[in-house]
Amino acid sequence: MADKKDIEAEIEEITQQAVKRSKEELIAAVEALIYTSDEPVPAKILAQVLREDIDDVTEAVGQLTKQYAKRNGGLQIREIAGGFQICTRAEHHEEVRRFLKTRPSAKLSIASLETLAVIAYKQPVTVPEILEIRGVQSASAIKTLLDKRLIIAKGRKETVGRPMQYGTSKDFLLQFGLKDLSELPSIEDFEELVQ
Amino acid sequence: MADKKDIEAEIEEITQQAVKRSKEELIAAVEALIYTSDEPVPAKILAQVLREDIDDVTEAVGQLTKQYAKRNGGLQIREIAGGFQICTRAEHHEEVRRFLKTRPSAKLSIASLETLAVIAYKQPVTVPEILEIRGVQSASAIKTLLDKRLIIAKGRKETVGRPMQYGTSKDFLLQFGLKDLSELPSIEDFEELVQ
Amino acid sequence: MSEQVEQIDQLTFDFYKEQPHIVRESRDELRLRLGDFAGPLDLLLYLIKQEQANIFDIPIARITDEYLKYIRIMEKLDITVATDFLVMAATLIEIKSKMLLPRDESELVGEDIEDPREELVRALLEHQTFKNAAGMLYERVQLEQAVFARGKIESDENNAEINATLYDIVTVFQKILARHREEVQMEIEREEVSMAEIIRDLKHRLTTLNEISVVKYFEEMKSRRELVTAFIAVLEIVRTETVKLVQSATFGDIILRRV
Repeated sequence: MADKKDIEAEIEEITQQAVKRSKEELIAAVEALIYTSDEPVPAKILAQVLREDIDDVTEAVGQLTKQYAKRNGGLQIREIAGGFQICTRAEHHEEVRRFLKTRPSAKLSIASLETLAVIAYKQPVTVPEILEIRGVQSASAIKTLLDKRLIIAKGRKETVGRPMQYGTSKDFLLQFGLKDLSELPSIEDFEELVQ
Repeated sequence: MADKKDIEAEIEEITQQAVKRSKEELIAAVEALIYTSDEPVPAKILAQVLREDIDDVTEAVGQLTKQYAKRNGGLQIREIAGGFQICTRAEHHEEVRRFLKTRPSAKLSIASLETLAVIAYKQPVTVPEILEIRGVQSASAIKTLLDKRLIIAKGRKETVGRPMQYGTSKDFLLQFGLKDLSELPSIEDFEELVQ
Repeated sequence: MSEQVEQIDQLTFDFYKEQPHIVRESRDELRLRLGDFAGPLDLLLYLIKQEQANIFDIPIARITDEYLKYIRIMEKLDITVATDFLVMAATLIEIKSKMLLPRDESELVGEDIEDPREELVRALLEHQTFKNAAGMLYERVQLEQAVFARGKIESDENNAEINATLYDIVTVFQKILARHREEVQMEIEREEVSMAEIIRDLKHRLTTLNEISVVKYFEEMKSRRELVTAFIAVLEIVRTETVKLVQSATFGDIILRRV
């Protein structure tokens, strides 16, 4: 046990020393971590793990993104759901789909999409409030959205009956390709389209 | 239905025509496929999916491998088990290992999740009571939950053997975004949705 | 397999082409197909468009009549939806009657008389706004589906691990409770259904139906105990009666058929 601790301390020390990375090394390290992660990695986490300044890390990610764009290869770096991710470029979608033998996943019904839109813009929002806006019972749509992890329960509203409130999830950002909620166009933009 | 088939045939035809890729395009497509694969991809499969000559594909993979080596980034192309794979470069292994250790602890196995659910709704609750409800031994799940600080010991129950009682922790509230336990959704909250 | 295909067909549509439309079900039966639009506000928007009316000056009497006509056609729609439609019908009738009331001269002097349609117009506009927003979400998802994340790698660990949310905790707890209930039920039902009863029931069904899907029959059983009894009953009936088991394809459904 003691030995193991010694080794760990030693590794720790070596790592501490190794922190002085060149810009290229930092970019390479950032790329390795983004690749390894199974979900988008926030710059803050990258900075913590690499023990680097967050500004340097953000700069490195920016450089990496440019490199990818310039290479014009099969991959791209994206900022999504509050983090960075490597994914394929859209132009390869047919080939990738043929390779993975997947169909585009089952689309959400219009009822679900409408309910999701209400939740996205009015969150946190309760079931009665959704009914009010949509003019239809939306229970099954809400259930679908919960099952697909696109929305999550967000505490109770302090009114009569303390109803559950709902809001969008991280998966929502991921599946709709959003950096964060502020990237959603403002609801007023859609009002202008009305007649 | 016949229409749909016609369209599919047409798409097929167009795709066949579109096969004439430039060298760069082929390299990019190969990269996208290798990236999305769960396991190393043999050149033969790449050639089939891309409808290209296997020699051209092998050549493209070779070019891609060289590009990766020249870039000196965080990733490399490796030939392994008769196929090609993207993976991190050995020099980043220490950083990758450290990164993997920091990953969020909200990930739970089904067994841990079940045990956590029972504890959340029945707290304070003893190990025999959990066994009674789940019908399965839960010792290792309880240990995991204690390690993740999602549950804490809440004194002993004054019955035979004075077994330890467990309840959810402050970390549990934090992780699941609850102000207090009264915000925990009741079964009824969701039952309304299921009908 | 067929179930999966069905699901995809059911869920695949083009957001912008999906419009309410009237289907001729038979010679004298028209039916409004609203698809997923099955809401009263959608129907109203549709009618307003059909009538080429101005949303800010809805010809309420005409629209109400049209609306009620559709309600009658739509009797076949399921109950919950129908309820929402009826509530709207009541609202429309109320607005219509208010509009018919003679206006007090003195009231006209005041600059802003409340229009009985105001609340409805607001609801329609808000609904239309969110429909537009839903269209935006639809487009985003389309774009997003062209982009793929990396395949699984070793460090992803086993996929039994899930990023738990509150919903997971509730549903998991619900399942545990359901499991519990089932076990209790099993206890109670023990001895309740006898082999003789099951065989009698099965014989009766065969005389009326000629054919029984064995899988479906087994699925009806509420407990493991009942299932075992049913299984033995099927074997028994094949042995003693003029009945045989048929399977059309490997792994296909097994049919119990009278000879």
